[in-house]
Amino acid sequence: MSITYLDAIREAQARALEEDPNVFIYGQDVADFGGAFKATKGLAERFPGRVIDAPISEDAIVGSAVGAAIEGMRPIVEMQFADFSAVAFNQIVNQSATHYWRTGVPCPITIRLPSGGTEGSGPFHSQSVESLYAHYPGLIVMTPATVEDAYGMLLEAIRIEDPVIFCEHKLLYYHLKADALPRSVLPVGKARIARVGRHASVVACSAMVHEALRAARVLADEGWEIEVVDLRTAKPIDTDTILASVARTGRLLAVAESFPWGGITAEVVSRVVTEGFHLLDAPPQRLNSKDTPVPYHPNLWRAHRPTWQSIAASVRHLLGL
Amino acid sequence: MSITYLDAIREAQARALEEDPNVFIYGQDVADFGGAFKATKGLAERFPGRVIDAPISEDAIVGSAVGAAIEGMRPIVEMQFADFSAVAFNQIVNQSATHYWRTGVPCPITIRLPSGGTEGSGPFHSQSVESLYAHYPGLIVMTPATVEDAYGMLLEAIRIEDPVIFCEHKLLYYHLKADALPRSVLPVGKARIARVGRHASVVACSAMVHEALRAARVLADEGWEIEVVDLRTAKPIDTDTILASVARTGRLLAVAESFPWGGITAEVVSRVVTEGFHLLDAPPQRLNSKDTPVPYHPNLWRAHRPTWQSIAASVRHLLGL
Amino acid sequence: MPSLSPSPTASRWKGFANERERFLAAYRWMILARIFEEKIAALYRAGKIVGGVYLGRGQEAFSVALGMQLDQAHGDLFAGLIRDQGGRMAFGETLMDSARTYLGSVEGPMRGRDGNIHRGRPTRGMPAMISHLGTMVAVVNGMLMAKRFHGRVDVVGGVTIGDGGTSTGAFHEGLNQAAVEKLPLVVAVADNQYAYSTPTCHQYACADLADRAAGYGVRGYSIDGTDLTACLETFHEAIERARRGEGPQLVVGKLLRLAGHGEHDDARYIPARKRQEPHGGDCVALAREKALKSAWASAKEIDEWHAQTQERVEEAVARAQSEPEPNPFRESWHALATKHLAEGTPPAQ
Amino acid sequence: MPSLSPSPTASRWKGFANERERFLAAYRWMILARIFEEKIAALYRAGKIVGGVYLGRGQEAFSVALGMQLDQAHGDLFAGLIRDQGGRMAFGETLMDSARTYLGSVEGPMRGRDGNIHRGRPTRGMPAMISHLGTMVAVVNGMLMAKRFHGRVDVVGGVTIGDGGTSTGAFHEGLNQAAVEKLPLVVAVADNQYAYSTPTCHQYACADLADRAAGYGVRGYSIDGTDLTACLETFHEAIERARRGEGPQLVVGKLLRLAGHGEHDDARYIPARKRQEPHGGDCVALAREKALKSAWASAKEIDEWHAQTQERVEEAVARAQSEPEPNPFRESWHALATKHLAEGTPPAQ
Ligand SMILES: Cc1ncc(C[n+]2csc(CCOP(=O)(O)OP(=O)(O)O)c2C)c(N)n1
Ligand SMILES: Cc1ncc(C[n+]2csc(CCOP(=O)(O)OP(=O)(O)O)c2C)c(N)n1
Ligand SMILES: [Mg+2]
Ligand SMILES: [Mg+2]
Repeated sequence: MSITYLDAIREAQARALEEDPNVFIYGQDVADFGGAFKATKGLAERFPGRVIDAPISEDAIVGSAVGAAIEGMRPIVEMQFADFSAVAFNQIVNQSATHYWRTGVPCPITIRLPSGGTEGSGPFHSQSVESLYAHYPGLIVMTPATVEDAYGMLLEAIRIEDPVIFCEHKLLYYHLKADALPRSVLPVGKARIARVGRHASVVACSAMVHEALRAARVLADEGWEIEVVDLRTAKPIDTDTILASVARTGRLLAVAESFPWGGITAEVVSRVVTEGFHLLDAPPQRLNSKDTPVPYHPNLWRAHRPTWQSIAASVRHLLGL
Repeated sequence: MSITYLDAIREAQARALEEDPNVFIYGQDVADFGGAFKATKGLAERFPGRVIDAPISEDAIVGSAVGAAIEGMRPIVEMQFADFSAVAFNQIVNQSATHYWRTGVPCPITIRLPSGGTEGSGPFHSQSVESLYAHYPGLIVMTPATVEDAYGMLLEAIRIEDPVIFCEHKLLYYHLKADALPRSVLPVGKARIARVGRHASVVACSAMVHEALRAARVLADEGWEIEVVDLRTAKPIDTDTILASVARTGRLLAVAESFPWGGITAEVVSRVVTEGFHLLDAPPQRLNSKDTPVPYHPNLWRAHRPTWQSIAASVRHLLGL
Repeated sequence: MPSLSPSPTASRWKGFANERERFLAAYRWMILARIFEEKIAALYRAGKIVGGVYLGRGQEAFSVALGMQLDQAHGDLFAGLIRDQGGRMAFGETLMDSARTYLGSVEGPMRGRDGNIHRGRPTRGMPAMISHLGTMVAVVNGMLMAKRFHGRVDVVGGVTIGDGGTSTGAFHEGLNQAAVEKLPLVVAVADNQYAYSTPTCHQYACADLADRAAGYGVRGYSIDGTDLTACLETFHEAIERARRGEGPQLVVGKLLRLAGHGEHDDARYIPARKRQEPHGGDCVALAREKALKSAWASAKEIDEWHAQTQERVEEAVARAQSEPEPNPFRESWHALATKHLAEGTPPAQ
Repeated sequence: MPSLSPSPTASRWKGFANERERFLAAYRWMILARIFEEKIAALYRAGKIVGGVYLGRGQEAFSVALGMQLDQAHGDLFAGLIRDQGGRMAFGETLMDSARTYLGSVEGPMRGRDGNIHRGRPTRGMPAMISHLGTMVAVVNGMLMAKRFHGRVDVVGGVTIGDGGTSTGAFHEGLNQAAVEKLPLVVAVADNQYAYSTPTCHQYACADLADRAAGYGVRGYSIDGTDLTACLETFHEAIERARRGEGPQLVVGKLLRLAGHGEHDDARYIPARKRQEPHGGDCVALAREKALKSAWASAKEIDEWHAQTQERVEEAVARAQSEPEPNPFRESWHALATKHLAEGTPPAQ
């Protein structure tokens, strides 16, 4: 059997629907159609009445998910693209994220965001918004990079008592495959050493983990052992695991697909230097997408985002090569 | 004559209206009423038809400002509170910020955001959102800390060909005073040395500059000379001026009122360590508000935000005291 | 509000023997709301209130008529906004919950974290509003969807909004969502002629906001919001229709805000003549007149209710004032229910 | 579209001598849109298109009737969405602008930065849509407000939306804003029975989206969107009323999307019988029938138009395909017009 990242997301939802009668799915075209990316295919039939098509009203979709959660449900909201969460921004950061803190009543909703850039998708179907939501208190932000994590973390997301922003990368949907669903995964909040090394640490998440791994393989041919840390969650960030890695390597490159100002790379670099300054043998480096909207044409898009080539170049710089 | 920060904002708008017939003001209660904070008081009378009351439709307000800008106008949008920009988020980051890049047609709008915490205002009338908007390509984010800058930078904001997020701090509105309006101010994009020192650099913006200055005065009594850098713009960040300051002091504390994950402090610290690692004599430090919504009760609010006391404590830590 | 005695209780129409009983029950909630808010306004002027003060003066009939006829014990919901002191209390909010949030007691439902008008008890059918107008409609929709998932289709959710709030995208999305899902929702639009200083001509261009009902496929009502009897009858019908499965109901009440937007605002932009125009009256005074004219209560009885209510309010305020304020050192400063995932705590092992 | 000859030109009603002329002009724009989109769809299947492809098949009459009767040279505006190939061209977009964006030429109006359906020329009355539905209404409002500031009250803005897009908060805020400001806006709602796979019963609960007009205080029209004559007459009236200062006009066209949501979608969720039901027909075929029946054009003439159009389309596509793609090394990678303030460049001195 071969299971894709997308299959894993579907299976996690199926299992959650099966295990907990309070779970339901709400979003545009998620019912009979099975969702724009087919992440809910077959679920409406298997779980009648529990997979519901929504009008094009992202604000109301999230608002009603909050209401349902207050009353004990565990809604899974699917946005058609992460970019469209911008019109639900207020309900996410001001309604869902503040609810538990303000009232003491938890708000267990999961918002699934098909994220990240793909060829020819352009400025409004390509965004990586994890940094946006991680900035706000009261949200957990997951950025799974593997089939196993897509499955295990989504199950956890649904079980968690807090709103979870679940950033699934569209580029991984079909191509990333595993042999089987995992029995268990690392606890939420723990980062993963995706590749062991000793010359430099590259910290990344989501699709960038695979670019980093590829860069590490290329550099391995040149004799450099690069450690790759998969953050898994953008919030909380597992600072301890990152620090431990930097303690081993003395060098840090933080990579993310989101825009350069602020965001994950700034947060990771800042934590490492404030808490582990003495561990560093060289100035830490950052690599992000460029400071423009995500371009539509593949020629531009490939130059806009970090790739294994630009990561390898940054690591070489970090190594003083 | 004594001019408050709020007067300066009003006068800048008056002058812009006078100088350029394409300038107009649009927002809730801005016309006859003069705005929730009286920042547009008297302008509707002085400039008939050019100060317009809007319905409670922040999304449409910003969307229409973009449209007007495309056709050559220079709209100033007033949000009643920065927090309400959350419902205009999409039009700000996806419509206004991408317009020039996508089409080559500039989008000169200014969005005035009464920002920051005050006693008893709570989670939805207190937010500092500069980090949010600075993350997105295509926006300029201003955070004036002085009466002079409130005036000079707002005038510049209106003249600039790009969308400007103008974060005015409510706590400064009435209490911050100057003798006269400035004849000129530093160019946009340049930071300001608000106080010269040699033992440590505190980088801050908006109301936090004043907390930092007060902390510096207290520390001066103890014999420490603290340099305070007023960022003035959150985007672009004047990295050169910050680096020059750190080169003098060897120590950096970045302070901001916004939430701790990501944001200005992470960006400032990251830039300094990636570009000026060798300048640092100690691990750089960050100080933000706590990772919860902004509390309503003054007892909690005062503990939530950075203050001169907590800044002084952080600087002492930075100095190894 | 168990401590107020003799006291009307939140109840559906069937709980009242006759029109007189229902009317007087509502009238007494209105008196309570009015007296409580006057006390709060006085405390505000004296600098004793934490945060702003926004009054429902002039809107008590409209607000109470909805809140009182919903049945909290049955599972109904009431989502009030800033001018719903009356409706909140009539629905079942305790006087102490109200007093505590205004006075900054840590015992209040928001524990000092959020403020007076944002208060709520979400698990008791009273969601806690956020400031962003229009957003609570969808929240109530979701609560009703949850009830339906749990087999409860006979509960009704009441949600309130002002004329200004109807201009928000959130309001539109919420009302349309409710209509599509055919939820038992009653939307009460208090068209009080102003949104802060903005008159309705800058807010909408239709003849009556109830004209929006047809566009959503919901039933619309337009009434004089200062007439308690009309309010009671209309909300009664709307609630019963919603409960019977007829879907959302949109009730527009015409009235006038008899105060500033908040107590910091002298509302000089509202011309004095507005009070003489239709819907410009004081619903509490009008209810009193009607009670007297119908011989449902004597002036003496009414005076006694006032006096008793005043006393209860003073008591509640005094008690709230004596309670501790929030202590920053006792705060957890974690925004997550999942404590071990809050930043600053060690990650789970 | 100067290179297409003989060719109808974008013009107001007055520019046409009689009904026949107007009808045939529109019909020929419809043919152009249909043939162009068929070519693009074929190229998509061959893997030659950058990005997705979304067709306006079945909506040409409704779209063209609006676009053609607006007057670009006069200063009118047309804000089309993904199914407005017809309206865009009839308003004044060049065939090369269309072809270039689909084929990734750097010469296109978006220079490879943004894609086919998002294309626009904002300074020529054609704003460039963002994906987020509903948001362009307010943008056009602002353009019309600017024109009014500049003394131009006789220009009209046309904006299109689908049934699904009406559920967005942005659409509501925009339409309400236009009504309050009494702007010369014509809103064309193409109710094509689906939003992606979602039928209208999950989108709205009113009988007809034109029922929303009264709630905004604007004039509403509900027409058969497959009937070119009805579309031409209705939009003509709506545009003239808007131009005369009567405020926003809401025109709802009932029709059926005769394609998948995009070309990646086989639309098997649309039952075949829909095409036999009212409004399920192909407006291009219906226009042809009417032209023949009215003896306004012969089958031979129409065949010639098709052949000529096909040739022009092939030419345009071939030319666009021969043009250079965007080059990342030539990109400025700055999102600001104020170059010296873009991050990465030295600050101003
Ligand atoms: C989205 C949003 N924008 C702005 C505000 C600021 N604000 C608070 S109350 C108010 C006026 C509300 O008017 P209306 O809805 O008519 O209610 P009323 O105050 O008259 O009861 C405004 C503009 C807000 N709360 N939410
Ligand atoms: C706010 C928003 N949410 C979701 C989408 C994704 N999306 C693109 S087109 C579409 C369906 C639109 O349906 P409708 O408005 O009826 O137009 P049609 O495609 O039928 O012409 C959806 C959901 C979007 N573009 N914008
Ligand atoms: Mg009002
Ligand atoms: Mg449609």
